[in-house]
Amino acid sequence: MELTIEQTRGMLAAMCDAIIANVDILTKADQAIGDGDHGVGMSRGFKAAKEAIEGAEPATVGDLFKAGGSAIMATSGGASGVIFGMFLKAPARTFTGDTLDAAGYATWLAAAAAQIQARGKAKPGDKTMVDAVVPAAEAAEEAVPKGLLAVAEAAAEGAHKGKDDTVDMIATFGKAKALGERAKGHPDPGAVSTTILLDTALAYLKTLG
Amino acid sequence: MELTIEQTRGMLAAMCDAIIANVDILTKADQAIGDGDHGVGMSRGFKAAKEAIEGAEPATVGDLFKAGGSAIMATSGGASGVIFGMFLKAPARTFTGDTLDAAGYATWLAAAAAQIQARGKAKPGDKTMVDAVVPAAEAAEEAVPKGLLAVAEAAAEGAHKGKDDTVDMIATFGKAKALGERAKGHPDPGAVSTTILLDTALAYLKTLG
Amino acid sequence: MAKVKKIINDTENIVSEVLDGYVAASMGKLARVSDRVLARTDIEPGKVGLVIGGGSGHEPVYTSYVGKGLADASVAGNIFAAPAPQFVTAAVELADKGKGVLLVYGNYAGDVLNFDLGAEDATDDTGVEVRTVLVADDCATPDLETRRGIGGGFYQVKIAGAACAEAASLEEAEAAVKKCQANLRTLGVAVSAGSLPETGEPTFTLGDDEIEIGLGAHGEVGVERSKLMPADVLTTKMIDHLVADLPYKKGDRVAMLVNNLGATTQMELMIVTRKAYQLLGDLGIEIARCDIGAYFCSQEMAGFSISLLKLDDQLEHLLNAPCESITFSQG
Amino acid sequence: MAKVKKIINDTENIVSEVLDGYVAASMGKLARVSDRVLARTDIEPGKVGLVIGGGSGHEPVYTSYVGKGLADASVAGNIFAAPAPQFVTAAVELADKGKGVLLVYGNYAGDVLNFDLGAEDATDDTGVEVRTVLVADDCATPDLETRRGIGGGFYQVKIAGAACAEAASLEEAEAAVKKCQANLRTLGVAVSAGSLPETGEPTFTLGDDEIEIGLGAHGEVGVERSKLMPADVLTTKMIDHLVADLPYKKGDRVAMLVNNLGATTQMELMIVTRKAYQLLGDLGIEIARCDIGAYFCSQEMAGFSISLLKLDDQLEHLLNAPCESITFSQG
Ligand SMILES: Nc1ncnc2c1ncn2[C@@H]1O[C@H](COP(=O)(O)OP(=O)(O)O)[C@@H](O)[C@H]1O
Ligand SMILES: Nc1ncnc2c1ncn2[C@@H]1O[C@H](COP(=O)(O)OP(=O)(O)O)[C@@H](O)[C@H]1O
Ligand SMILES: [Mg+2]
Ligand SMILES: [Mg+2]
Ligand SMILES: [Mg+2]
Ligand SMILES: [Mg+2]
Repeated sequence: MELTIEQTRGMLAAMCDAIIANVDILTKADQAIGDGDHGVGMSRGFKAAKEAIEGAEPATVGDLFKAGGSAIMATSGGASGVIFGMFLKAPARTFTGDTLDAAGYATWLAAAAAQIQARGKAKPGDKTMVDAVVPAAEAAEEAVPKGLLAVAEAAAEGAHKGKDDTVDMIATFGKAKALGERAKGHPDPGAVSTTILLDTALAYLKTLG
Repeated sequence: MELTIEQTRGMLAAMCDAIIANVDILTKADQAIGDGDHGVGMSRGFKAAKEAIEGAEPATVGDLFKAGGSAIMATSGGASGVIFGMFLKAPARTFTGDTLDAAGYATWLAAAAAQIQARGKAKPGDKTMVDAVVPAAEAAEEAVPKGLLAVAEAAAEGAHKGKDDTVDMIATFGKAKALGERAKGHPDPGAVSTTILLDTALAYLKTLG
Repeated sequence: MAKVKKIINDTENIVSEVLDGYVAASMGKLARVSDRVLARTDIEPGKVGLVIGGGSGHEPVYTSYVGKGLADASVAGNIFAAPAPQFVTAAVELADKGKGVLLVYGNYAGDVLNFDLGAEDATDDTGVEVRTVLVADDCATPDLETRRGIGGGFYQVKIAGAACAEAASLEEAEAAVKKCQANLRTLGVAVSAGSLPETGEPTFTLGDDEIEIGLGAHGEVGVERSKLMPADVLTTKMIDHLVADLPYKKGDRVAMLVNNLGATTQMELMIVTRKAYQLLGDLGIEIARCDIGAYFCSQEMAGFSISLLKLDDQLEHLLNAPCESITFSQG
Repeated sequence: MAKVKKIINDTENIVSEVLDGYVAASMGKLARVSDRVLARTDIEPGKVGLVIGGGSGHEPVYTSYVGKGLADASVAGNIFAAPAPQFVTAAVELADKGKGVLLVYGNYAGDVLNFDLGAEDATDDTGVEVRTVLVADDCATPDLETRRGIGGGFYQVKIAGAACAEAASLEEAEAAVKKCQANLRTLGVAVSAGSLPETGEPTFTLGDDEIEIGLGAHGEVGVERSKLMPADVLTTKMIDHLVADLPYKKGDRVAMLVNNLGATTQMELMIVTRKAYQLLGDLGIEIARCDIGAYFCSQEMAGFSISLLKLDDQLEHLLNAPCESITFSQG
């Protein structure tokens, strides 16, 4: 199974819709351990991304990732604007074809994990979305031989496991840092967003049968 | 019946105690149509008055009225500091003897009503304590032939009637003025204070039998 | 309803501790005298004196505006209560450097009673000549004579400060401040209440979605209670009311004060300022100077007021004259 | 819990309307460019550029401090959210008058990410040299590297403004601001929460009798939650913590900023100021300058912060140098 440009557009648009629909969950997650604006910022960015993705005239799959990622980076603001902008934009340069396959999906997450860590300096264990995207990328990589749907399934599972692991972490980064022990018991908001995005991508792929 | 200097001191001290004990009622009355500080201001002033009255070494009855009135004026602040300071201080110059009789009690209220109106420019009907002190003074004047207790009784009754009349008045003076029709339904806080003072004076006289 | 939390010590000492704070921060330029008077230590000999004051709880007004080019002394009452007369007497006597003393304070029954008595005593004691110009800028109520003194009081104190610093005589200073008073209008709006520290209770209550236009500086009820509305609609209502009241006319030059009553954010004030510029611009009224911030508060009340002062050359000169104080200085 | 009432129009337009308010009130000295950048219209040719910025909702910081002797441009993010990189790029390119541009903003992950990206793009586009000095004055947390930028940011911006106006080179300006940063400590206390206008909800909750010492400028949890205590006890705790952190020593000259986080009254600030003077006086630390008021807010949060800046001749000169802006000017 591999996605056409139009199917990739559909998958990315569905991911945007999911963030917009879950704004309250993200707000609450950030109120618990941050400054309460993660929902507002993400939905602002992904609304812009959706418009950009729907309006794009892509020659390559990469053009769609770039359009979405750039829109988020330009409108979201906050830490998550750059981080989730990069989450989409990271693989854009390497996606020069007109299809997205299992290897491509894994490449996307590997590029995202690498570039986000390089730019943001958070490492696994710091209680950020890195804790969701790194295991997602690793699981995806391993599943490549099993095809696109399996890759997406492994990625979503990896993200969930990573997100769950953040619950018991002390934040060493970002606005939850001052919380110390008090940050325990809550998942990282950006990790929650990552699971929503990868769950939605998986669900979209499933609708293609 | 006439009061000695020491009995006058007792009467004035009891009046101070009554104001201090009723601070919450006065606060609520001023919250309804003013700025909520009548209770705080009156109790501050009458606490000082009580000290001054108890500490005074009076040669005349007037010295006690002066000590109490001056203390209120110097510590209360607000409109009521001057007004209730004058309420006690007004007759001081004329009280050159060492007793307070029926005519004296009536003179006190007449002097207070006259001087408060001269200084404060509020007239009966303006929804101030003038609406309590003027009928109190008039009723006291009429009762002089019947003796001190009757004078005090008439004064307290007059003050109550006047205070009740303020309920339906629109304020044309002070902080309730802007209320217009909305001031209706609430008595004037200063009129409430006046009834407390004259009720207490009467009660004290009754204890003398 | 829980008590409003306040960073204070004993409520009895609030006012004296506040005055001591000003003295500490003044680097020797201010002193607390007669318990409730904050006064300059370096009043110029031969100047016309300026004494301001009123109930506390409105800081910066009036206490903060003592300094060179502003008031010579301020008399501080208890929270929301006019100061007792003997403090006024002390302030007037201290501010008298031979040319008499101007009193400027808000038009409230309690203040008038106490300041009048205190000033009479000063005149009896020392023969000092005293004149009074009340702050009465609140155009929420129709009757000119009995209007309350609110946010515009800052402009009136600023102009009085410059006038008393420059004027040859008490009459000359008084005339300038009277002109300011005649040209000055303010309208306020309250969004939520401030509280009295002595009781910890809000001084009034508004519904969850209500605001009150024209509400007084102590929480006295205003002229119109309505639902929360967009900033632009509210600003338009307020500017319409203000402009019609004087009235301000096409070609007028004005100073505009957008005053924070306490807890309103500067974000909100800037949105209002933006709209006020548009509206006055459309009417051909020129804003020659604009001041935005907390100049006259009502404890932690949320809300703001807009003041307009019609300028002529003299008033503009006096408004822009240099001054120094803890909260307001200009070069 | 009812939504906090705000005088705004559409929440989507808050930031641009606020910037338009500053432009209107600036009498032509400021312009809004690239949507989210407020910039001087008369930047002196050949000066070292200064760009500041961060999430909105902290006004006056940072947006208000654009003007002669202060920043050349400020980049405004959404409420409590760092601005997107392209606005930073635009501001840097605009502020570059040939000597490079200094960036000064708070040490928050989101700000660092966006400012770095934006500055890199500007350098890629035009070759402009950019240096950054983060505001990281909050000594609530122990680790120096990762400290947050709070109230003392006002002093750092003031000093950066003067340094960039006077310095011969970017390096020289950077060195002065680094020294300021190294000498600056702030500790805050929150009494009640501010709210996000987009949600109308408070950004955190405190009990009816609770305060939180060291709480962050966006409501991030602080270091110690305790019961409300007398002002003098609280001030003593805070001054002790501050003095020990640098440490400030006997004989040091400092500037002190007593900063209103939003809804705290000046009455309270003066009580705190009075106590801080006593305590520092007892320690032999001289307060050479004191600023009291709302310089760095967190929407309508109630609470305050105290900042101490250890001065030397250069820092004192830069702090006292003249500047002009909508909310802060000195002659
Ligand atoms: N350096 C970083 N690397 C990766 N993710 C980060 C980093 N900093 C923050 N994040 C993510 O961003 C989320 C917070 O986003 P948001 O609330 O929108 O931004 P802000 O922290 O500026 O308010 C965190 O939950 C975390 O997952
Ligand atoms: N001019 C006046 N003449 C007589 N009584 C007055 C006058 N002004 C105010 N009062 C009385 O003072 C009372 C208010 O007192 P208080 O609340 O202590 O002062 P303030 O109005 O300064 O807050 C009013 O209820 C009224 O009875
Ligand atoms: Mg956040
Ligand atoms: Mg009252
Ligand atoms: Mg009062
Ligand atoms: Mg944020």
